[in-house]
Amino acid sequence: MNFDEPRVVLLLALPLAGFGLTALVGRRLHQRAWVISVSMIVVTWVVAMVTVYQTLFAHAYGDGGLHFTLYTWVPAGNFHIDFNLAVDSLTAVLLIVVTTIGMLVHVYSIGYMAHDNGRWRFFAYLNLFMFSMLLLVLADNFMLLFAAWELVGLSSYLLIGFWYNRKSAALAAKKAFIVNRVGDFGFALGIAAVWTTVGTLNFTTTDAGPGVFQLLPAALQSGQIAPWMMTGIALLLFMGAMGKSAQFPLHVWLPDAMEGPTPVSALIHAATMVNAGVYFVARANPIFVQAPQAMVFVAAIGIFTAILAASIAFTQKDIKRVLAYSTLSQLGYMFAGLGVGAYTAAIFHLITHGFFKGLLFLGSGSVIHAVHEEQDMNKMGALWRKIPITHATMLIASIAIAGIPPLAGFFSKDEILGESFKNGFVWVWAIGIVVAVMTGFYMFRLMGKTFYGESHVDPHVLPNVHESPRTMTVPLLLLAIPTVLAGLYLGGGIFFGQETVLHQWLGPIFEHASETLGLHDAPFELAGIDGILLIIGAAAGAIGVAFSLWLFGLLDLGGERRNRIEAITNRLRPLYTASVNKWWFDELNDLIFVRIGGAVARALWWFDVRVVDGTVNGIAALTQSTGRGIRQIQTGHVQNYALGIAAGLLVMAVTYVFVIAR
Amino acid sequence: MTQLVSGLPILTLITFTPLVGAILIAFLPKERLNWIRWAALGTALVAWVFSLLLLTAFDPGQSGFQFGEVADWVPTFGIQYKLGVDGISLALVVLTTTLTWISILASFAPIKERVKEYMIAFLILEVGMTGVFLAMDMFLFYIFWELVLIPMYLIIGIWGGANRIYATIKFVLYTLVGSLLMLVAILAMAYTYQANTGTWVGAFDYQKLVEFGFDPTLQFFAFAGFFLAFAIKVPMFPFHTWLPDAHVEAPTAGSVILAGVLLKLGGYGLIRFAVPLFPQAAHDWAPLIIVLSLIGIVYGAIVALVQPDLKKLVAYSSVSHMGFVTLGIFIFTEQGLHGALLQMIAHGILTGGLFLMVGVIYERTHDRTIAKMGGLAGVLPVYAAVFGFFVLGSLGLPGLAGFVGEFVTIVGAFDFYPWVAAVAALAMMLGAAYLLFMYQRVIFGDLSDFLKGIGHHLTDMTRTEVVTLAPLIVLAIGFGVFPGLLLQLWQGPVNDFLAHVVPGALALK
Amino acid sequence: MSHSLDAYLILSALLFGVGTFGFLARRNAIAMLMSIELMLNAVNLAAVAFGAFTPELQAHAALIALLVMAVAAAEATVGLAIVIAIYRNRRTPLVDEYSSMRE
Amino acid sequence: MISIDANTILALLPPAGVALLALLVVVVDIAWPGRDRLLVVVGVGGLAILIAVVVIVGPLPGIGLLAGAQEVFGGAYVADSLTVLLDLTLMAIALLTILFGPDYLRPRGLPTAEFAAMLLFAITGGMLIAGARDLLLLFLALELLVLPGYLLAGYAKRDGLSTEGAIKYFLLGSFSSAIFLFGLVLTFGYTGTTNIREVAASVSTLVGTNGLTSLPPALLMGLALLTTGAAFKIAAVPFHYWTPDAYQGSPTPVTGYLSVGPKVAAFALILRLFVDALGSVKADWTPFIVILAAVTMTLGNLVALSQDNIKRMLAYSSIAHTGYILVGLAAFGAAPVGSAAEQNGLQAVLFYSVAYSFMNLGAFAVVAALQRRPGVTSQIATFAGLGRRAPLLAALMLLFLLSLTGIPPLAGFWAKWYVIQAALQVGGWLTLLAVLTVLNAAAAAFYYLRIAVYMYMRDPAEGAPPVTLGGQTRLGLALAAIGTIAIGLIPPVTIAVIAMAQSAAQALL
Amino acid sequence: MVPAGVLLADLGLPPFVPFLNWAWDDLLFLLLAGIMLAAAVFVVVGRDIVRSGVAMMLAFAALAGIYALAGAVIVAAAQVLIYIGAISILVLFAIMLTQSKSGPLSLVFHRQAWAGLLAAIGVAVLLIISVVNTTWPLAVTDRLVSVTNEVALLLFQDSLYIFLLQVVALLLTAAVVGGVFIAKREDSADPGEPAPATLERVRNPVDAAAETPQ
Repeated sequence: MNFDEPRVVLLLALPLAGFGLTALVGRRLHQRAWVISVSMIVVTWVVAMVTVYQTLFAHAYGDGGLHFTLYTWVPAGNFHIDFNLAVDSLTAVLLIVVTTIGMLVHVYSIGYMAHDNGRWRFFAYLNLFMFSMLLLVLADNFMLLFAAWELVGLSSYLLIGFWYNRKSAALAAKKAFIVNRVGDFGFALGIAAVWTTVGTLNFTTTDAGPGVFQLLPAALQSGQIAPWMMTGIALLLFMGAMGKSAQFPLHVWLPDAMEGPTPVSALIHAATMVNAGVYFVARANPIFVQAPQAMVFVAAIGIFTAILAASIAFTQKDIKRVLAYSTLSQLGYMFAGLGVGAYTAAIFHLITHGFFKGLLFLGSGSVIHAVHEEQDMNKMGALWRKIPITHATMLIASIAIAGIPPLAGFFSKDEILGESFKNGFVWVWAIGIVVAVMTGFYMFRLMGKTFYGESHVDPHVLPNVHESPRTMTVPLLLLAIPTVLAGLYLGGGIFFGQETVLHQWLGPIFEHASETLGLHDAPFELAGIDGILLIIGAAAGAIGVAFSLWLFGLLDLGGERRNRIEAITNRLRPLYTASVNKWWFDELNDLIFVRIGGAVARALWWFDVRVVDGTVNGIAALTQSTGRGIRQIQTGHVQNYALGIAAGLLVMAVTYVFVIAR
Repeated sequence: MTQLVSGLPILTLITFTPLVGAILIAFLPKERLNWIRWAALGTALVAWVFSLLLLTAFDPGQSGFQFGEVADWVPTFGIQYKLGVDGISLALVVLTTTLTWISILASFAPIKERVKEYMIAFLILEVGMTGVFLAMDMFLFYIFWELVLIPMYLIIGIWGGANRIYATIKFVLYTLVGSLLMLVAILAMAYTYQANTGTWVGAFDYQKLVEFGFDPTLQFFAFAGFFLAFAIKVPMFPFHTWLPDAHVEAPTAGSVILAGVLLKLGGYGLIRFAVPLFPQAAHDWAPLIIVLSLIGIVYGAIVALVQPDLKKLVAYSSVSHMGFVTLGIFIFTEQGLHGALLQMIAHGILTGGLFLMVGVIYERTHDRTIAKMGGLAGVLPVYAAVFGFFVLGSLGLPGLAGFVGEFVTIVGAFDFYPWVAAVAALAMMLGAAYLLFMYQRVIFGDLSDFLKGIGHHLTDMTRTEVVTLAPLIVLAIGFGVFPGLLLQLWQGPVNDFLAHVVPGALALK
Repeated sequence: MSHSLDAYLILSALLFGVGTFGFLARRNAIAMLMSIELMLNAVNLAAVAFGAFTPELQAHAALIALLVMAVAAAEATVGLAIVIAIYRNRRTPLVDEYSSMRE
Repeated sequence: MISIDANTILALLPPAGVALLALLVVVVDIAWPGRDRLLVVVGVGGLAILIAVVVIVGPLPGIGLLAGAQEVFGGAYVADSLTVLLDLTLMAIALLTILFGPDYLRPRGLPTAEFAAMLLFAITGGMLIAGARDLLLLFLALELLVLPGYLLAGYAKRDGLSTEGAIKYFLLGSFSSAIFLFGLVLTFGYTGTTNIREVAASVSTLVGTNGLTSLPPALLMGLALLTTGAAFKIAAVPFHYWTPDAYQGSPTPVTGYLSVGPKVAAFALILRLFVDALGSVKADWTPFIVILAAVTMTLGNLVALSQDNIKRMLAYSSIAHTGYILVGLAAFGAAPVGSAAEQNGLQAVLFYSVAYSFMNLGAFAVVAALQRRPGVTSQIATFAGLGRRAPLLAALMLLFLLSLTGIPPLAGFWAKWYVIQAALQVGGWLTLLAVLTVLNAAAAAFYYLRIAVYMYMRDPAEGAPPVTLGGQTRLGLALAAIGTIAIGLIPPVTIAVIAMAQSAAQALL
Repeated sequence: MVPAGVLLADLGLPPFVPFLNWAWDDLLFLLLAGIMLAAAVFVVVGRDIVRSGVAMMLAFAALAGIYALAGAVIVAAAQVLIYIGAISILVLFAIMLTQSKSGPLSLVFHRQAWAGLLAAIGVAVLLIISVVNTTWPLAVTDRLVSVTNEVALLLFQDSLYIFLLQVVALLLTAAVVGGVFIAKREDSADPGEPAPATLERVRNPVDAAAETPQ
């Protein structure tokens, strides 16, 4: 008996069941509201790992992967959309990230949410998210992916607004959803364009029928569609990715999304959901490679977001916001990678970033927990002794993100930068290096302000600061493992002159793209150009870290540190102001959408009431007043009436005698 | 089952069961409120069961009409009592019978005055609505069409809010203007038929008229008459202004039926009558209608953004949503029509649900001002969840009914002309904006002072309220996950429709 | 002149005009009633005139005139009864003061 | 010598019967003074018997004893199917009025005897008009119709308004009679006959193919004078001035009668005059009828919108209905000679008259019933809360109002349907007239529904007394309601009325 | 019967009026027409309504003369009997009963009298134009002699006129029955709407609620 398909379905069914059950009975479980949900996810993880094994290691489904259809979802005549799922190596890689971090976050949440009365809701939402996210990576057609895309948006909305009585949370949730919808606007149109062009939305050609990834390039080749159309489709689709992955200018929702509980930030807004855009662009690589301008655009947006977000991360005082901007920046890297054709590298960074950023967020949650829900880094400091496990794991993650070898970030980031350089995108590489410096700087600014230097913790709170419970620290520790090792395992092959593990896995997926782009698969030259680039990259990170440590360093320097910071701040005042104000994007949005948009809406309402409805009522009023006017002729005087009759007679008689008869 | 049903005049049974119930209720003593209520609910349930029987016996996906019933009425003019059902009307009939019993159930608590008259009006309303969907004779159709008007007039006017009289008169007059012009068109059509064939036989018979093929001039004006009637009912911009007033003043159940079924009458009319009868004129008028639909979609959504009143907001959202219906119809693509139909059903379910939700809170606070609300999630968790469900459904969340209709329409529109799809898709953003804006202000945040003042009356949803909403939730999910249930039902009629139009004849690409 | 049909008809038209003027101009109900009588007489005159100049119509015309007189008598009866009744209410015969109902 | 055969008796039976009934009422009152109920029994019973006799004897297609049209007195009077239809209508009007009148009169100390006698005399006049094919008879019958009408208008002789209405009605009526008479004499002088068929023959030989152009000025002047006189009787604008005042002032049952009886009879006159006598020059009078129709319905409706007195409002409404009926006549006029449309226009006039009689009389019966208690004014405000105070009465009023509005499937709808289709069948300008008709109908809905608003949507005045209905009134209301519903909804009745209208129209052509 | 012209001739008068070259009957016609029109004008413009009534009788009398001149002797007789003998008397009684007196012009004429004059002139002129411009096909050039017995025969032998006579009888019956009722004074207090109250109500419509008897 073949368990492959049921197993995949189980991946969806378990979290969905967890959601349903928790939503229905979770409230009655009180403290143990997590039981169903966490156990479901643990089982899901196991199932996922089996699937991953089958796919990546046992190679059970071949290069094409496993494709199957559950039922016909939308049989609207020609618009025939199946509910079909697929597992290939790209999916499997994502499964690892999603289920592993998902499971750890679930476990972590047991402790983190222990004192919140809404925890049943929280776990229900988390399971809903897991379902949606898994559907997203398993979906085998555009529309189903779009559905999952929206559903993860929903979970995100629900979880950001989890503490609904906080106005800021509610607003942030709304903002996240609406900004995502802006991206989805383009995404939906892109999908519509795809269907209009090729008449199907299935990703690849399978036994069930042809797929977009084969048909669309063929259409271009045969001249059925013009190149600009291909670019248009790619850009529309990319718009969705921009929204979901918070790329400039749709990045504004992600920092606000930190209003959600920290595990949510870790899972959704760092490790998984925000990567959906990256995943999608990678998945749709056959479309993008046919649209070179779109590729450049993707790279430009990515790298610009990277530097923009990094610049803002410099000055944020909220620990989670720093991480959020960092996430933006890292996502920018990934898109830069996708744009330059370094698909594997981008996915590599997705994986490593998922682990270390998840770890950072969970760690920050632990910190926040320790200092009694304080998120302002100016009210922290010198905590490393008080919460050692948290500190240790976060330090590892910070080193990783800074790109210091041999931790995970180093491999993935440098692969992106190296590929950019080698594929001819030197400007991407140059900016990337600058961002690498900045990354090192702001990450260690965070570490410094939080764990080192002088303590600014509220004196009342200080005595009670303690390490988090084991449900929280264990996930931290578990996440630290891949943070250290994933890079080596997946990308360490470069040191041995071999094809890396990840390249082996994803090769079949991106092979065709590389060929189309004309990228020769040159062997890695540790002693040549690659090595130089590697060193530059690592050095950039190290410079940033060093400078940061000098400013926010390990030692207690008292006033001296403040002087250093102020000196630099003053010298860079305009940049500093811009950074603190996040380049005024919120203000700009407020102006455009709240003020101008509101004014337009109110004007239209006025138009509706006064002009449209006014016309309707005006006609009625005119009728009425005409009637009132006419009734005046009924004077009550018989003589007047008779005169009226006589006049009528005269008109008629004159007409008959003089007009008609003549 | 099919055997059982085919022996019965099932369509007549569905249509006139409520009338029988109404007559029975007329003989109940008016003090016996519960007898009256249960009798009304029972009647509506019987009609519902009949409609479900029909559903089971129906052969889906077929072209043409099934279960036809025909009898001469006024042979002098070829007027017949002729009923028939196809996939489109079947779906709408079931929607009608479902929403009717839900509405009646939802009226148990709020309607305390003149219950007898209310229930009678409601059941007669159901007769009219069902009849419109089943009538196969233009004359009969018109009669049912107008029959809908009066009960609704009374329901808004008697059991409505403070400004109910203004609203109800506006509703009736506005609708009447349109429908009377449609009457002129119907008669002109019948005459042309009679003049050309020399016989009155079939002059009002829908099927014969469809095959007849009218000359372009008549088509042009007759279409205008039909279109105006339907556009007002849908309602399309700029004929929509009666809707916010009517919704705001109508009692909850009235709003549910208004949004859930009455607006569908317009869409149904366009699909069933306006286009197949006058295909040439439909093509001539289509560009204008498409533009108006697009304006309606965007305009309704933008105006909804700044509405202070919950019902008004939902009303304007209806203008936006129904814009998809008219858009979907007049782009003359298969996807467009599928989407329009699906959107009609989905809008009926979801907006009906939204109005019920507004009704629930109105029942407790006697207010609907968004600014006075806030923080309901804390005190009414079930309410918040169910409300959230309908809000999400309404903004087109995948997995719920609203999504597929909207999406398929956009795909169809893109096939027709990409910019049209782009404008229509703006509603995805705007819809999310106004609905979530409203949801955030009503449900999230701290409990508002106004609501604190309500005190212990602010209770969570009662069992009855949950029961009324549960079917809608089930349907919303059901049609979201398995839209094929509906799409396959009306594939045949959709093909028939497309046979009348020239797909792509309008395409400007 | 008295042998010309037109003369009679013109006389009839003039009488009709006088009656019309009286009806349109007078305020007193009875004066208006009298004006109507003048108009009816004008009709009779026209009828008689036609009779006088058309052999086949002579007897018919006379009968028309007689019947019109009877009608006039009936009208006068009814009219005066109504005048008396309203006079009892209003204490005035001026018709334009009966304008409680207007517009 | 005079020879009276059975057919003459049969032909004259209906008007003679009613005249005898009138005399009988006078005699009975003299013999047994003050026996109101007996008078009603005599009047109603007699009318019922006569109606039955007419139905059996009349030249109804299929069931009549008389074969075809029966001419008597050298063609001065004809008993054809038009006569029968109008006789039946007029007798029904009389019957209903006698049923609901006394309940109103009795509390005001007004005798039933004179009321019934006057009514029957007037109806006799109307019935004679219906069969008159002689101008002289037409005039005398007309006087017999209106003279009792003046007296009835002033029936509440101690009421200043009643006498005021009566004198206005009388003065203007006499004025118009004189005008009419002059026209009659001019026609007589020119054609040398008063027989309508002979006049028609004379006119048609004169006109040849040139229409009115070839008519001598005297005949044209006569036509203008006749038209004025006739237009006055049907209360067409601008000859309508008497209507509001006379209707408002008259005792309510009289108003009810005035709004239908003289109108139906005057339309009979118009049919006899314009169709029978002047049919050959219809091309020339049609433009006037078109303009009269348009102006009449529009003015009637517009002014009715702002009336606060129910009787006055219904007066203006009756003016508007005159306009609608004239549309049928206009359709006859504008249709090509000998076409089906021509006949259809006449059918529309007749059908409308019949339907209108029932519904308008019904509405007045409700008003009269409401005003049974002296002191209840005619202000619309007296209807406030009638839906609660007297649900049945309110429901009936709603029924009549809806029928007047033209809501299907009531009689009034069919009536409007008929005139609109007649106009549409002709096409051209008449199409615009049809559109104007429906727009007017929509505007009229406003003031009809305003009554419904008062009845159902406003609370009754503090301490408003209960409404009690007399037994006779109940019967009258029931009959009017049955008529209104049956003509619209019961197919055999609808078909029968259509068939009667058809055969009556054929008799005219 | 003999024509009026012949009668005049028997008086031994010259065939034409001296100096004017008019036939005597023409003179008579003109005289009678002049008297009638003058009297009629006085009826409508006279300030004293009683005198108007008397003038009306004069006009009727002159008209009777014209009828006789036109050979309609029986109509002339009926004119004297019915109009002068019955209707005029009725009118005069009504004048007495309503105590109408003479008064200033403003009491006599309505404000719109000038417009009425224009309309009346218009009607008269139109009538004159139309009759003058018409060639009456049946008319002979000279007037005929009287035919009283033909009238009688027609009236009592032609079934149509018998029928019309019945209708007139009905008409008069109805007028009398109703007229008597309306004109009859009733002393008993009216339990219904008292007239003044009605008028008040119409002039100052107030909320009916306040009025509805409790």
